[in-house]
Amino acid sequence: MAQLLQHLINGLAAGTIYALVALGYTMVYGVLKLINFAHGDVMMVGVYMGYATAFALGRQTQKTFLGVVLIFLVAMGGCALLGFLIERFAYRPLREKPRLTALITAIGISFALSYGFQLDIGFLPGAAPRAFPEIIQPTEWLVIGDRDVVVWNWQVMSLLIAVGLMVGLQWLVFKTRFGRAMRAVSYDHRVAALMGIPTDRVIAVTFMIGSGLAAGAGLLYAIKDTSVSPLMGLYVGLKAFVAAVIGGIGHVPGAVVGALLLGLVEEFVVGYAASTWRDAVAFGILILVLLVKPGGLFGRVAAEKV
Amino acid sequence: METSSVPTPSPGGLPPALRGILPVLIAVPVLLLFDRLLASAPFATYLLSIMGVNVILAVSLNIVNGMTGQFSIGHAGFMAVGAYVAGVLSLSFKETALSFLPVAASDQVFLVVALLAGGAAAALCGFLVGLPSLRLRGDYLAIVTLGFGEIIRVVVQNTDAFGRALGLSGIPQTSSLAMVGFWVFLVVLVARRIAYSSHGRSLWAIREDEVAAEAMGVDTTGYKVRAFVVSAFFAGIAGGLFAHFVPIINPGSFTFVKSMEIVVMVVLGGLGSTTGAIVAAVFLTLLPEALRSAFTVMGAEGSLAQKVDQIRMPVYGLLLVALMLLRPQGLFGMKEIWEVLPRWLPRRRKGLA
Amino acid sequence: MRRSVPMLLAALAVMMAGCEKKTQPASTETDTSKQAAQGQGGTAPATPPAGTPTGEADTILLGVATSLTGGQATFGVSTRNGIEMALKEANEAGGVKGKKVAMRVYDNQGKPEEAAQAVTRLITQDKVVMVLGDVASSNSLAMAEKAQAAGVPMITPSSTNPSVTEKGEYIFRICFIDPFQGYVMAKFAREHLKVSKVAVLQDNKSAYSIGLTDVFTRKFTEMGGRITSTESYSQGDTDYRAQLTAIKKSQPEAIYVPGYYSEVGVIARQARELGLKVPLLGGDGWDSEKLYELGGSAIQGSYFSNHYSPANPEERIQKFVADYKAAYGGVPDALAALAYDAARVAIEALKKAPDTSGKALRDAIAQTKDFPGIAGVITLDENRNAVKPAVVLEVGDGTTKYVTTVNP
Amino acid sequence: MSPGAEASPPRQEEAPLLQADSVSIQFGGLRALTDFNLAIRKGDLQGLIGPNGAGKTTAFNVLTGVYRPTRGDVRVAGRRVNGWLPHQINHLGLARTFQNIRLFRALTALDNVKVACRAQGALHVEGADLGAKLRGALRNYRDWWRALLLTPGFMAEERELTRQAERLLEVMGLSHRRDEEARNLPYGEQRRLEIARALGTRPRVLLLDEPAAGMNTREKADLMVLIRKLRDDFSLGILVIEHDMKLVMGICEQITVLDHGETIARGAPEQVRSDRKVIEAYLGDNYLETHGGAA
Repeated sequence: MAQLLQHLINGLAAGTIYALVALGYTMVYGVLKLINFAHGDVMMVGVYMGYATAFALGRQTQKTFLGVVLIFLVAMGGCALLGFLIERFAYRPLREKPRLTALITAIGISFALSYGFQLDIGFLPGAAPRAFPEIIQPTEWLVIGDRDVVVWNWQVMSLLIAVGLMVGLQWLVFKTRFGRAMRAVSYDHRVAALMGIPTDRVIAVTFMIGSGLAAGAGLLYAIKDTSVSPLMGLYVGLKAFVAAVIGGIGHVPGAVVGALLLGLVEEFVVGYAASTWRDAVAFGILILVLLVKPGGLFGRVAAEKV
Repeated sequence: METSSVPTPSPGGLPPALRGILPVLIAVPVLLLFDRLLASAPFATYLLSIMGVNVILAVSLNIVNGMTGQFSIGHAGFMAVGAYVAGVLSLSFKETALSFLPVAASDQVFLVVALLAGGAAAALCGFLVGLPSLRLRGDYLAIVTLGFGEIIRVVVQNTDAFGRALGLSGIPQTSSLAMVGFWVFLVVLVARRIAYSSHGRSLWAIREDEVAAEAMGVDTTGYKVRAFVVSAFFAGIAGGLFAHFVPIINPGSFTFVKSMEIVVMVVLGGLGSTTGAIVAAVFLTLLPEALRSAFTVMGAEGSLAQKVDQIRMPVYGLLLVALMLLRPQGLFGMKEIWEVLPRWLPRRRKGLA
Repeated sequence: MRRSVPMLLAALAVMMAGCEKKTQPASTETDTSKQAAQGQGGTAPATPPAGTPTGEADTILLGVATSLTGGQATFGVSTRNGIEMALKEANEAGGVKGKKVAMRVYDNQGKPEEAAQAVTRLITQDKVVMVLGDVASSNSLAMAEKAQAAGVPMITPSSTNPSVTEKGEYIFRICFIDPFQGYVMAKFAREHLKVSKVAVLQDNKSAYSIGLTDVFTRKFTEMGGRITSTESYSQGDTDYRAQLTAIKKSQPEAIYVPGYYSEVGVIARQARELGLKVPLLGGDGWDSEKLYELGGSAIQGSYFSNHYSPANPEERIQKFVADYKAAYGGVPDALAALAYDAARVAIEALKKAPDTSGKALRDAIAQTKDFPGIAGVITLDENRNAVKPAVVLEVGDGTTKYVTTVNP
Repeated sequence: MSPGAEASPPRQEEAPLLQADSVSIQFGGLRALTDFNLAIRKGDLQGLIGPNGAGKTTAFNVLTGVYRPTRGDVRVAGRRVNGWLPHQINHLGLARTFQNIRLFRALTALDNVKVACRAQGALHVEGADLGAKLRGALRNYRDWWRALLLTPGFMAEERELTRQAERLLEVMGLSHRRDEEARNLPYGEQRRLEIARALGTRPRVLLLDEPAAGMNTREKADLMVLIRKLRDDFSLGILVIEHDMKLVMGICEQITVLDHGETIARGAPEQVRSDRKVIEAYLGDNYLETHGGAA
């Protein structure tokens, strides 16, 4: 029983991080109908930014409240900028081209980032994983029995942050002027442009929000698993993408549900079945969901206009 | 590749039954001669073999990604299936030979059988992946093929018969340059003949407009599945060849990164252009080698030459981005080299004048 | 078209008939036919290698192929440094027979096909007389195939999988093998730590880890211990809580984690976080300075088997450690020590051998006996493996403590 | 043709080539088409009109199998084809053009038509019968072998395809564009190429979706003549969606008027023109002004 509870907590903790990354995929897909393969790698860059900031702050300052806020701000801001640059120079010129072109570009950026960061030339960090500093002193938030079940402060914290961000995002999309513009662009960006909506700006801002979210998620991830490596983006990104597709890509609550589902399923497969089959299970679920419900659990397949 | 320039249109005045296989009849002795000439240069042989395998992979992927306009990024998965099936077969028949043939010839027979088995297994996987998932649209298909590649890796890693993480080693090194060349030649021939047949036109039609193709009576799902099967078959063959000259295979050789390398080749060459895929595969295989040699000759021992390997993958990424921005149709677009070159040459001459 | 199907079947039938006929009477000559078969594909070991005559040059070239990029790049870098240091020292001491010894290094990117390509290039293009490498066994296997076929001796400094030297009589190894290392930890756990219940967490992506797990499990059970559970992860993972939670339920007294330092450090942290306080046990894959950074205080008090201890007070070892620190900064890990030893064994063979032909070098290496290496005294047995003791180290605060030596 | 298509007398004459029996389709809550009825026989030339968003193209899509009807049946050549794939329905003899031209843009004009010719000449996988599907698939794989080996039969087939396609280009007056890429053709010629391509599938019923869109008066006049000629030469049944009232009234013998997915009128041109509902729903909507007058 205690074990089950612990698995549940682990799974939720993993799921919330997937969810935050998945939200970025879903948002970008919503406005551009583009699978931003580079999303996970943007996240990785954000984590390295946070890592560098933490170092610059030094051992003492990085643990203060202000220090943590600063680390998050730098990483999220830096990533928003990176997202903006990628959108501006790599995706925008391709907006009217076939969708495949943008997809290939996204894959190219993903490669350039994840492998570029493995170089040890100049400021690039090199391939070896590094320990992420404990910017949040881990303390036990809840202990049941003789440490049978342990819940840590950062687990609660990341859950709260994740939920907060999701609610915020939902509010942004459905209750604000900007959200309305986003939805209009998502529906048909050409028509939206004709209606006087600044399409370029809406898409750019969406990208920036998505990238900033990714950086935040990445930092929570790094705090959780205490290490940073250039390939982390590929792994987490892929899983988050799977989660977004399972939930129905383009659908905000769907992404969250898909991510939590994936986190829990992975946890339980490892905990109770064969841990060696975990990655196969994730993709197996993906394929199954796509076959049964091609639009994902919540998404709808838009009938192609003929 | 040395075989690529053999054009498909066959000369007239031949017995029609012979015409279909004439290029093969010409190619085989040429390849054998080539093989003999390079017998004393193992490195050239190895490099050309790797190049040949890459050409087979690129040309076969081009059938799906280029001609049919689908986007598969799990080609290394099919390659792995072929490599493992052929490898396991060869390992278990290592001690066996055909009584009525000299040993060398019998080895070649076994190699071909193993390759065909690997190809068939890969084709079956292509069918299984293709059948359900081709109903999905482009980007979803991409992710399913990617997932397929990952599942293959997990399966191999958990199967003792496939050597798990260590992989298979001690596979007989029976592959030769002639054998690789022959398959390169075959895949090019098949790709060209498909492209110029009514089947190829149906594939092009699907690439151009799936809805319209369907409305014009093209069984789009069927054609897509068949394109996948043919493509996977040759990827399996490439894997089998790979297994027989490296001659060790392990899951690390067939990752997502390998799939992406093949995609880069196809995109660089031009989606839909067989010769483009060949040129790009040759170029990208030789480029690191050439740079390395250049650095070594220049005396930058070690450091710079190693940087070549380091920066290869990020450069591939940037290359893809730059290509999509500047020349999204790739080197040759949908055209073949002989359709494109004449148009380039006069322009350059004009530019010089 | 329809005609071709029966024809195909007939051809197949003929082939199968031929097959069966051959196997029985041919059983006596399979060996020779196999030999010939391999000779057909590559070059038979009997034929002299292409790169023999390098006499006129005033340097002798050694080939190194190791992984300088990819996940295990640090291992490759250590290997290269160790070899480089040995060559420098040899050249400062006058070289071999008046000639300088140099090396050419290629990166195999951690992939067997690149390793095979690199070694082929070394042998046929650069005409090296001997090949050194690699760390990862699958790469060494690919290299061994090519080196054996070309008749060029190869020494692997640190590939512990037994199958590497089984590739032929030109392939040598100067470290112990996986079965021994697994045995060492099983023995240590039973006799030194006196634990009887151990859980295993293996890296399913690494042949090395799987190999150690198999042997450890067998030996530990033979010695009367019990494996409470076996879980696995994949290299590159960062979240091991699910596995560790499952392990925790089985209440082991120690956890055997025969993986690489890059994952082990994080595993240790998460184990402590979940309230698992038992020591972790591991193998030489742990050996890297990064381990202390990644594991922090969580990894302290854990044990791993290794080839040597940099804390060993013996003078030549301390000199090696000091020299290495001066040249590359940082304490040399076991891979650097082994690479250093391998290069010195190679140089010794070059000195002893009458010429630099593959056969002469092979014979010279095979005679290596009681060679005082940094990582133990090296004597090669008839299977071309070194028979060496292993040390067990305890992880401390940013350093390791020597605990005990286990002899074969 | 005889009016009152819904109550077609049984067995007296052959079944309609294309028939819709109270077909309805719903997207989520939106009823795009309600109780749609239609019957087209050989030699028919019918029109389908209605204001924007009336469901005309939706009707086409249901008939050709792009959408599956929520209720009701579609029959082609007497067979119920609900749930069939578009290419299967096409094989029964139903071909169409598209409102927003959907040519295979990178292929030559000739190849565009050859794709259609070939597909029709290939196989008929009819219905969802598994055995038939397997047989069809096997035959298809054998066809690929023939193409790979360049068998004489295959070569002859290819020549025959080229001949057919060239003839169709000639009929549509496109012979001079034979080797031009479709995307490089002028607009009007692209429209005609689409018709040529549709004819390549050897249809018995042809559905034309706004064939005159974007044409000038003169081209429209030519088109009217051409459509009639096609019907006679190829003995087709034709259904035209058209915005241009003049064109529709000019050539169609029977007209169906849709509004908000419902059939509000049906009959001969004069009948429809004077229908009160039609005028209210359709002609009343500033339509006369914007389109330069119809009647």
